[in-house]
Amino acid sequence: MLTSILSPMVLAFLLGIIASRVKSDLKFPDSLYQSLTIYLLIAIGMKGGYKLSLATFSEVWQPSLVAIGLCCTIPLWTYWLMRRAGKFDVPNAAALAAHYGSVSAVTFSAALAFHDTLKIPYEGFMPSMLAMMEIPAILIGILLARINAPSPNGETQVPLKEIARELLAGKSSLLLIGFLIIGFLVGNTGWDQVAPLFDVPFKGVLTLFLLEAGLVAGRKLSDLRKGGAFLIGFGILFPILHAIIGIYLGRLAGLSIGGATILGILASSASYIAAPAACRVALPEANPSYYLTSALAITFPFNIMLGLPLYHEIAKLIFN
Amino acid sequence: MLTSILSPMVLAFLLGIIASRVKSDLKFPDSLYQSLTIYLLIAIGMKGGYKLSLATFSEVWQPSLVAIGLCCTIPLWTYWLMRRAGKFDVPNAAALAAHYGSVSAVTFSAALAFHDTLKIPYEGFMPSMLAMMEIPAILIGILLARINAPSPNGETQVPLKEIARELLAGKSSLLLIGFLIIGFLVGNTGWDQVAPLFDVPFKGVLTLFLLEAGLVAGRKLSDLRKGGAFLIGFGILFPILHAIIGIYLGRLAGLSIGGATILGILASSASYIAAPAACRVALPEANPSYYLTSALAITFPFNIMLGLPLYHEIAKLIFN
Amino acid sequence: MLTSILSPMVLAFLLGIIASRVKSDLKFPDSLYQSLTIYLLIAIGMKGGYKLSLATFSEVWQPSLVAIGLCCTIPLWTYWLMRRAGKFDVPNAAALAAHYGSVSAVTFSAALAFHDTLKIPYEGFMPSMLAMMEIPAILIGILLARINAPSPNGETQVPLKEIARELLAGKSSLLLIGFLIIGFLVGNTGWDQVAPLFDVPFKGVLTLFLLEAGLVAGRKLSDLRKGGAFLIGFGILFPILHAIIGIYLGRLAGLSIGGATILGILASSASYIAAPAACRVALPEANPSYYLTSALAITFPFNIMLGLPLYHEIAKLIFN
Amino acid sequence: MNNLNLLTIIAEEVLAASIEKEILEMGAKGYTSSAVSGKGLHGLRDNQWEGENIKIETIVSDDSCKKILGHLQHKYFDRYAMIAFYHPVNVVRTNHFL
Amino acid sequence: MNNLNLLTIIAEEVLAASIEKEILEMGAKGYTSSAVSGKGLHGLRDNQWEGENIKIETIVSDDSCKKILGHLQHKYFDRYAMIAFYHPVNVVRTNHFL
Amino acid sequence: MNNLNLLTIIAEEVLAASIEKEILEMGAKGYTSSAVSGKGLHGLRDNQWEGENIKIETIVSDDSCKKILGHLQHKYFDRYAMIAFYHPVNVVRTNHFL
Ligand SMILES: Nc1ncnc2c1ncn2[C@@H]1O[C@H](COP(=O)(O)O)[C@@H](O)[C@H]1O
Ligand SMILES: Nc1ncnc2c1ncn2[C@@H]1O[C@H](COP(=O)(O)O)[C@@H](O)[C@H]1O
Ligand SMILES: Nc1ncnc2c1ncn2[C@@H]1O[C@H](COP(=O)(O)O)[C@@H](O)[C@H]1O
Ligand code: NA
Ligand code: NA
Ligand code: NA
Repeated sequence: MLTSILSPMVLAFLLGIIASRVKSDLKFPDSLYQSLTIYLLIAIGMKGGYKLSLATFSEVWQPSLVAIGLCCTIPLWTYWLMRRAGKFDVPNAAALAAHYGSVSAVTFSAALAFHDTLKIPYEGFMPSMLAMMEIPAILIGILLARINAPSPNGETQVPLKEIARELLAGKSSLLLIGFLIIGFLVGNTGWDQVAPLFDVPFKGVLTLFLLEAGLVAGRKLSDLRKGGAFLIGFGILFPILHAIIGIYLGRLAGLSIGGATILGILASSASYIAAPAACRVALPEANPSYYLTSALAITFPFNIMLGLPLYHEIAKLIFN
Repeated sequence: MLTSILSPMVLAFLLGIIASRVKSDLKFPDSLYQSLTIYLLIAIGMKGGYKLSLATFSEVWQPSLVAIGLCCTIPLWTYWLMRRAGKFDVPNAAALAAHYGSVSAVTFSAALAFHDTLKIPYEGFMPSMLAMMEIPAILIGILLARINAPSPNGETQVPLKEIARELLAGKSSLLLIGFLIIGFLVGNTGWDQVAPLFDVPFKGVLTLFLLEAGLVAGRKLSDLRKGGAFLIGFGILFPILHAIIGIYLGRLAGLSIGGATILGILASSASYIAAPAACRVALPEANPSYYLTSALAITFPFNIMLGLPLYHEIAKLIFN
Repeated sequence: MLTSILSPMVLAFLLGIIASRVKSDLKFPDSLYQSLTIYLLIAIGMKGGYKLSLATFSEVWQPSLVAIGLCCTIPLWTYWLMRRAGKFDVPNAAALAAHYGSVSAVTFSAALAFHDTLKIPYEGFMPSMLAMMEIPAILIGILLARINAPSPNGETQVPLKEIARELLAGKSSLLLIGFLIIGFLVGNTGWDQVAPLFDVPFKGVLTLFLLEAGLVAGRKLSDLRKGGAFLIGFGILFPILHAIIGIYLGRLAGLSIGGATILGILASSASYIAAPAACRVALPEANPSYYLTSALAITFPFNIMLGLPLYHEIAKLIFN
Repeated sequence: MNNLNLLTIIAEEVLAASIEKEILEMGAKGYTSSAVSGKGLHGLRDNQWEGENIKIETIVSDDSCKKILGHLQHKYFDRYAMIAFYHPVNVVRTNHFL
Repeated sequence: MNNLNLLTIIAEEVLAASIEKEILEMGAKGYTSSAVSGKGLHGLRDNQWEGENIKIETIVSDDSCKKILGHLQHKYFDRYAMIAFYHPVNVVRTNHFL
Repeated sequence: MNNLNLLTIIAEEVLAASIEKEILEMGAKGYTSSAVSGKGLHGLRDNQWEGENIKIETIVSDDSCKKILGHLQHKYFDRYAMIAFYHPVNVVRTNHFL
């Protein structure tokens, strides 16, 4: 267990947080951040597609249904709770619903690394779940806002179809889905050609990325006030709840304990690449400091540092 | 054969084209593109130099002569054809001559990957051919323009010697030639030190680069109109012609079927790093949308996707 | 011996110098330089920390004392000499003291590569010496300036404690020390996860970095005039002196011949990441063209190309 | 004499594509863009996670300038981190911009 | 009518953080920064080893402008590579900047 | 009083080195450069394959300004993607620029 908390990734994330608290001048150039993002999305997709090509349809279809089901329902109750308990206005509740219904590729990667470290096997096709779960929730979130509130100053809105197109063409889903397909098609020969770049050094790159993630999360910690106690509680308890549901349904869908835990982590993670960009355009009235703070400064750190081992323990209970 | 078309590189290139057609927001940061270019040039040069150090002069001199011969004559008939058949004015004909006489390092790399995939051996010193063939054609193209047309508004031109210096000192030839020499000098010990960065992940980096290449090629597809039917025909038929000549002469020069095919690909490829920059400065009257469109949006995609397998088949015929 | 001079790193550095002398347009994007710096600091720290975790305290404490001793005393006599012999004013003498008392991570890396090439073993925990030696000398240099000269126009100065904080939080020491600790904590499992990125390709990345270093050093060669004969002599003789002292004390501290040579190289190297930034802020009256020219254009190239083999020979004498 | 203004728009980078499209539709003959970071009423915008800014500069006639500013104010100003300002400039080849 | 100036400061990048802090203290409501390279009395500044420049632009009232310029001149001008210049600009939402 | 202009040149990046050299020869005491992308009569210039733009800003006297503009017009304007514009600015330490 300790090896999982003392992993280079978690420690690098901590170092990033510390660095930003001590006002270090350490800063990743923008283009390094963008390059690392591109790398991670390609690497995840490629490997997932390759593994998917080794799987049988019968293994995949049930987990897929569960994944879709999760990312379509999570936004609904999230929205409802935000409106009722959180007293958030329509756009902010909808934006939070979109973020928590969608998924985080980096949290996902950390989960894979976590399981590798503990030598716990999991279904290789899990990245396809990641790809499936990214967009639907964002669309549902935006839809919720449109149903529940007319456009602010009676203005022409971006049509939902256009938003869907932009999301699908958006770099994160385009790279994930695109390289899922590529990985699926290239077979062993192709995989062996790119594995030295996209597989072998993956955990090292993830360490680098989490250092950068820590730098930003650390800075946003100061914004927690803005979020308030409710958001903090929500940002921790909801992911746990979603993880439990995800693990449980994952088991029903026939996933191994590893795969189910990873599905749970997908459910519990919040998006911070696709969702923020989409919400900024489609829900400009939503205040980023709510959804960014809870996704980046609360849920993400919690999942990376405490969530993973916790969900693993929960999975053990559920599987026995 | 299929494995060569379903290679990660080709598919990544296709994905790039698709991404730009669906107006994806995927964009490589400029500095990533520049870094990948630097990496590819160093990696190609270094490995080529190392392999060259293992070759004997007698193996190398004949192919070298052929390479030089090719890149000095191709511009001549290209220019002639462009003026006559293409009805292009002097600067544009000269610019196209420069581009098609010179070579593309990425097409070359894709050709190596193609042969590795099919486990077809080739002479390891081929990168030195690439290095030799880059600059002469560009100088000849510029020279053709100067001979056939006086400077536009009787203006002082950049002296040809200065252009030659700039080309040799230009990043692409400086890195290629410089690391050819370095690779030649360092021997096994040195090669083993850098191979983990410059050899092992090479195909993965190439995949990344071709994704970016696809993004740009895809956008330029819309410019095909500007080029017109003639340019499209030229951009496909001429490379095939050059490939055939290259393969045939390669065989005469004693190259293996793999080496000869690669020499053919060098002949058929068009430059888009050294040549455009040089032409912009030395032939400002030439319209980039002609030479960039044909080199980037026609010849390059054709060679990567269909040219490689085609030339391989042609080589089989020529060698039997 | 030749293999050490004909190493890819040294030759890449030479190529960089040549490139800048022939006015090549080769330029590394800023963010590539920054990314390479981040990589090198993490890689050095991580590996050093991991090796440190395998070492016993009894091996480490004596070399550590010597390292601290060196970086605290070198600035003193450097300052004294600069004032007396060099006729430099207080701020410039102090800045030079800070630079030569501190250390260069890249020279250090080149030294490790040098020993690896010659298969000479050295203590794996040497990077912790690098980390210890970076900051004290800079503080002492600044302190010397404050003691010996009142603030220019009776202005409020940045308090020394603030400067110390900024240095510790500065990216170079934060990454070095931070990843020393991380490497120390993660153990084998963790190290194996990141070694494919931070260890295996290290020498290749170093080659890339030295190419860039050569580009800059080459340009600054033209500034040598400004420095004058004294600075050139100082920039070569002083490092040799410091290397001899370092090697000798290293032997007394029980280091192997490899470790002692590396300690000597640390003593002889001059900082050009932490020190210049700190001096610019704390000693604005000091003229960068003095300390940058001597550190970048004299000492650094000398150490990389001639210093390493020379110090190795000296070490052989001292150890017999 | 020529009456051209340099209109500068600094806005959240997510808006870059649409603003660039719209200013061309409103009479601008071109624009120049660059990535910038900054601070304002909407707080610090200096990293890719929270989003940075785009600086769009366009040389336009008085009319187009007014038109564009009106449009920006109506469509973006009260919902996005954004400022815009302009001042007269002298150009060579006025027709290039009209 | 509004009396706002666009004040542009180009200085060694090491000074970015302190200058940005100080101009806000002296009345600026925001700023926009970008990395630039350049040449001047202190020579060529175009690489990370020797340091490049930061360009800080801020829209400020006449008073703040004078105040900031005075401060920069006193604290930095004779010791760092640095220039500063300003000119009046027209803005929308003047209050945004006051 | 001082008569200084901020002259801004936006041109294909391949021209950066020569333009920077030439404006210094024509009396400019310095310049500031940054990479930009943009769109104009020569189409979209926003990627490294087709080339992007360089933005060169220089503070110069009226005379130098005219001289530089004349030179640019003669040597580059009708053959390259390029624009140039200027406007008066107030500086501290006028002598720095003359
Ligand atoms: N007073 C100002 N001067 C210069 N730039 C500003 C100013 N105020 C805001 N900005 C820029 O405009 C962006 C959005 O401004 P705001 O909507 O006030 O957050 C900021 O991130 C800055 O880049
Ligand atoms: N005349 C000028 N025009 C535009 N920018 C300048 C000028 N002089 C100096 N600069 C910029 O200001 C920085 C510092 O100037 P200096 O203190 O003269 O070295 C330079 O690196 C340039 O970026
Ligand atoms: N009206 C304009 N406003 C601002 N920048 C422009 C304008 N027109 C052109 N530019 C810039 O100048 C470059 C060259 O212009 P052009 O020669 O018209 O293609 C473009 O790529 C833009 O960056
Ligand atoms: Na989720
Ligand atoms: Na060719
Ligand atoms: Na030292």
